[in-house]
Amino acid sequence: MSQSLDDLYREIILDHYRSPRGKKPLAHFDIISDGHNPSCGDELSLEVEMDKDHNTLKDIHVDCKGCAISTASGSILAELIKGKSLEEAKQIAELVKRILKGEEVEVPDSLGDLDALKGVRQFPVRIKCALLAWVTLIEGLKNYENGKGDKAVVSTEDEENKK
Amino acid sequence: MSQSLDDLYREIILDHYRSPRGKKPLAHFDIISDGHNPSCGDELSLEVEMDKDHNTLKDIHVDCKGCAISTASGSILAELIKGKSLEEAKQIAELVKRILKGEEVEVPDSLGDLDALKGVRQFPVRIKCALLAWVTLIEGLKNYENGKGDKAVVSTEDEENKK
Amino acid sequence: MTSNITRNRTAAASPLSRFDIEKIKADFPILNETVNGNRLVYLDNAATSQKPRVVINAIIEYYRKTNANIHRGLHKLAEDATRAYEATRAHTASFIGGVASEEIIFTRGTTESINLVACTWGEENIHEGDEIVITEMEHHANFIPWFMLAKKKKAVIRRIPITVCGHLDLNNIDEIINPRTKLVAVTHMSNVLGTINPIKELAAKAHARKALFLADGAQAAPHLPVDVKDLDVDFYVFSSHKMLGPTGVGVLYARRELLENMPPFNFGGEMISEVSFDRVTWADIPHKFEAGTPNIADVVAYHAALTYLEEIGMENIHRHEMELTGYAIEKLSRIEGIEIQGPQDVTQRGGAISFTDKDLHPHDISTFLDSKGVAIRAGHHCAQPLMRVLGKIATARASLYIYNNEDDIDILCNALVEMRRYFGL
Amino acid sequence: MTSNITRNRTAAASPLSRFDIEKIKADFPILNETVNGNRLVYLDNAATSQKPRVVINAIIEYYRKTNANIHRGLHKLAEDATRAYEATRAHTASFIGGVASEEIIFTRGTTESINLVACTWGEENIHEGDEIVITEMEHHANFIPWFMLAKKKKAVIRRIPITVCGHLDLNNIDEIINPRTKLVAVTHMSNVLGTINPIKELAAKAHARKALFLADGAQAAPHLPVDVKDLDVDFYVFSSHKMLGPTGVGVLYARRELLENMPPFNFGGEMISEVSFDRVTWADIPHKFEAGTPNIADVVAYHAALTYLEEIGMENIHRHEMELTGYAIEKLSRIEGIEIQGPQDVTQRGGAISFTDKDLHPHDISTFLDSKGVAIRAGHHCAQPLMRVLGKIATARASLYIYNNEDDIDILCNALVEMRRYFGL
Ligand SMILES: Cc1ncc(COP(=O)(O)O)c(C=O)c1O
Ligand SMILES: Cc1ncc(COP(=O)(O)O)c(C=O)c1O
Repeated sequence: MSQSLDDLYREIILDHYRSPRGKKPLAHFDIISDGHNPSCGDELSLEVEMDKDHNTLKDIHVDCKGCAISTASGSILAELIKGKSLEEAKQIAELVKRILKGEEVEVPDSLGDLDALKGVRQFPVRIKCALLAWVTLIEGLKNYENGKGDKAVVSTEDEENKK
Repeated sequence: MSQSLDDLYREIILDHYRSPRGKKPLAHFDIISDGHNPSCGDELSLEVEMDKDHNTLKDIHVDCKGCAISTASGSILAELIKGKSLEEAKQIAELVKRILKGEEVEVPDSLGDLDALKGVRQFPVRIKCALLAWVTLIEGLKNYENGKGDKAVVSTEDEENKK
Repeated sequence: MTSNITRNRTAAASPLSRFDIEKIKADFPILNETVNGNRLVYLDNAATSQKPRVVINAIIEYYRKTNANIHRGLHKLAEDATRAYEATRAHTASFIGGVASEEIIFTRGTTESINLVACTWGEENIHEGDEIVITEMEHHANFIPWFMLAKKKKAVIRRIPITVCGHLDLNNIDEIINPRTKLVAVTHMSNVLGTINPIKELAAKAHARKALFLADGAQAAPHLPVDVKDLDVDFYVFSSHKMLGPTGVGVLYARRELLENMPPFNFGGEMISEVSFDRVTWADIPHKFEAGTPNIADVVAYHAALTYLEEIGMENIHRHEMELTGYAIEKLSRIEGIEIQGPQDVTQRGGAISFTDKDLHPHDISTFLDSKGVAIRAGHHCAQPLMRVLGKIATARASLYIYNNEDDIDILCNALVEMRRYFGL
Repeated sequence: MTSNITRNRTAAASPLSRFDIEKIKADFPILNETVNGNRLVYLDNAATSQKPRVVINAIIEYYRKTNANIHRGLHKLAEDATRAYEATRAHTASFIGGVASEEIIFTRGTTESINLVACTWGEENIHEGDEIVITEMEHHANFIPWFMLAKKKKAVIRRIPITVCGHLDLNNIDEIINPRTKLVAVTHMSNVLGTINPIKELAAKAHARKALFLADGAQAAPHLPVDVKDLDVDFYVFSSHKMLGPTGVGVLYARRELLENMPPFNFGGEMISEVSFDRVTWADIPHKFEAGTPNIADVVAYHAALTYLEEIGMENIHRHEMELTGYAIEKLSRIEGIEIQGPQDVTQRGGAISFTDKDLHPHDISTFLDSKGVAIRAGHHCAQPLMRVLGKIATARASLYIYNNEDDIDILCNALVEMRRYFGL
């Protein structure tokens, strides 16, 4: 099953892990959200700067203290979400959740890197790692839309709670 | 192992069970003691009339609501203890306890029926049944010697407690 | 063995042939054992059941191929063990009528399940003057936890009496279950009388008073189809060891909202989300209630027991036991001196058959039967309050399961006849 | 497997040959399994140990020949089962230094043993302002029960800090254990750092303050000779599953006077003497603390685990693990990027070896090692407070037992070297 190890750590994942996107902290941001995964201790912090239209995610910063999977997943998020509208961002996050739940979903070419997350499904305990960045994003966006300026805080355990 | 069944229910035991001695309630008694075995519900009540010398167990009545073993053991007690001195009675009761604990003891001919209780040792859960009458007697004698006129009450569980 | 009591049915016509008892017997290695020189006739199933080969093998397999600690491990064994453990949870959830997996908590047994409810839900919801309703036929496990809780909280225990036939006496039920009632806790099937109680009806009465309902399924889950949603109970508890599974595994079913609001029971690993020196947050259900390393191997093997039962079919098991109970009651009641406790109508009772002999103490009965290889139980069956109600110090109890047949009953009855001769009666 | 790190001893000179590891390995069926195409190298023993054939067979034998419910039965199976169950109790009592059988209570595991003490002794003896002393290296099982008890009783938790080397820092011990102290609860061996704590010394300090002492022996009882009388502890707790025995069995040792004065834990069958609708009296110890049907089969089989350990000899086991731990620490510390937690001196520590990689997260380490058939654990090891003290979010942990040898360590180390290459480090 070294094959499935390569399936988990696909080249794309390792690439994102080694040089994560969105590393640079933002000077200004409109959304800040902290996520963590209590069962393994991973912590992830996410900042988003919104465009003047209050609808486009202009820039994004992801800071992840975690494993290769959570780091890569956060990096993929930073890359794909940048420049997207609120609605698009939420749709992508939901798509990731469906992928990780094991649903058979087509990944559009434009979101190609998400395909790399499919390998995680064979490693049930690692799914929370891959989810971390995305549930943190969802919580941050929700807060923003509700007009709350405060920091969103989420844990992957809460997420599971709602399943 | 029907052989060991016959060992438990020896002829002497069955004889005592079918026609228990000491059945007749006493008109006067100086000692009254109640014993019970909570784990199986057996109840035994014992009355002793003392001689004028305050030392001889002149007459004895045993009323047992229990199994063949506790009934027979009570009947053997009634037969053997009648006419004995306080000291002798206590010694016999201690001898029975030692027999039932599995110690190798010689039973004097005069106490021959006690030998029949040896078969009980192969049936660990029945040992309490055989003990019931004797611990009830011991408690009653103790009470009498301490000059307490009140009823003694004992349970085989307490007895085990002290082991 | 020849029968000295005329058999009232020919083997060919026996409806017991609906499933093949010989084949089932062969699945249970212990039934080939001899006891005191006789083939073992095991009629102590209400105490614990025997285990089919598939269950024993599941334990072996687990320790030979999978054994690891669960839920936190990232290696293959740990993942396999976790999956197997959680698969039993899902299976248990479907076995009792298709509830959610998270609504199933694994405990050591029925006793611990009830204590869990008393220490968590009970501790928070029972207050001074509240009433807890039980029945006169409860096992100590479904009486003492409530008795002690009531004592601590200055609450009141009310009890539903029984009729002379061994049914619950529901004449005053609307006075017993009243607006002060907070919980009604009733055994689904009595381990002494065999009585099957009207759980659905009683649960509805409890709910009409806004009380919760706990059913003790220790004797029912092994023998009847159980659908906790249809019964509409709030808590349902039972033990693996009485239903072909290993010892050391019990089940607590409770509705999700209840579990979510209940505080944890034991504290330790696996049941927390986050811990610092000043703050602790609990894991989600069901894990919140399973502190420490659980009885992994036996939970995994319990799966095989459930599968085995389902393959035979709970309806078929129930029917077989009804028929065999009828046969046993009929034969037993023809024996001089023997008196049977509990309902005689087999549609209203299960196969735990208590009886007494007018001359002999149950202990002597049990010891004698054992010498013939027949295992029954004698005593108060952990139901001392019921014994007082019945006016008995103890009873003898023969209790049936899927591997028992008419032969076993014949051997029991013949031995009882022989016993009376042996004791010169 | 060829080693890319020079072996510093030749096999012939190895003191590990003191007992025959190959022979021992052969006793454990699971060690023949392959995982992801490689021979299983099981180094997750601090989570749970594997089981030798004799233990597995004891379970099979029990279910095939003896299975019955205990303590009340008068038939042969019930008597045999009771005898076997009680024989394990006697064996456990002798295993920890020859205490009385009644001083041994069977539970589900260490976690339940500690909860039992907190809910019974703790509930009655801890009051507002009292202090409970624990250490920074406790497993959640020996922290959360005391934390919750202290919260409920408005008592205070004091903690003994650790030094940078992973020992207890005893500099302020006479201030931490003080006249307000009612209980000191300390792990005998840390499941994260491997540290062996000075239990005897600490118990003496507790007793000097009239406080009681509980030692968490979950990691010590499997690996060291333990004599609770010599250590002079009041409570000692451990789990069968970490010492070659089945899951679902734990032990609480407590001094007789303590047990006699403690109220019961769970309520139900087997733990009572007499019950009426108005009054309940408890059975004697140990039964008072074992409500309901216990995990009979696994308690019976635990006997075989104790015998197996004793046949090898706890002194020999300790010596073997000391040597192998030394070998492992030496090899691990030579790998670029790997940092070992806890004491380096093998005379002061056991074989639970936590390490981190300066670049890789423990989860990735564990997943990678698994692909090579090497089972270790990654995470907080149910010791989140300790992780905060160490400033780590998680560690990787390799933990040794009697069946591990230098080959296993070599495979681990080679895999770690390969791992860094794989991740391009
Ligand atoms: C009706 C009933 N309730 C509860 C119990 C207790 O079950 P356990 O001993 O498995 O905890 C039993 C079994 O003895 C029972 O028959
Ligand atoms: C030091 C220590 N204490 C307590 C425990 C809890 O043991 P169990 O899970 O068997 O209850 C463990 C094992 O994980 C441990 O290592």
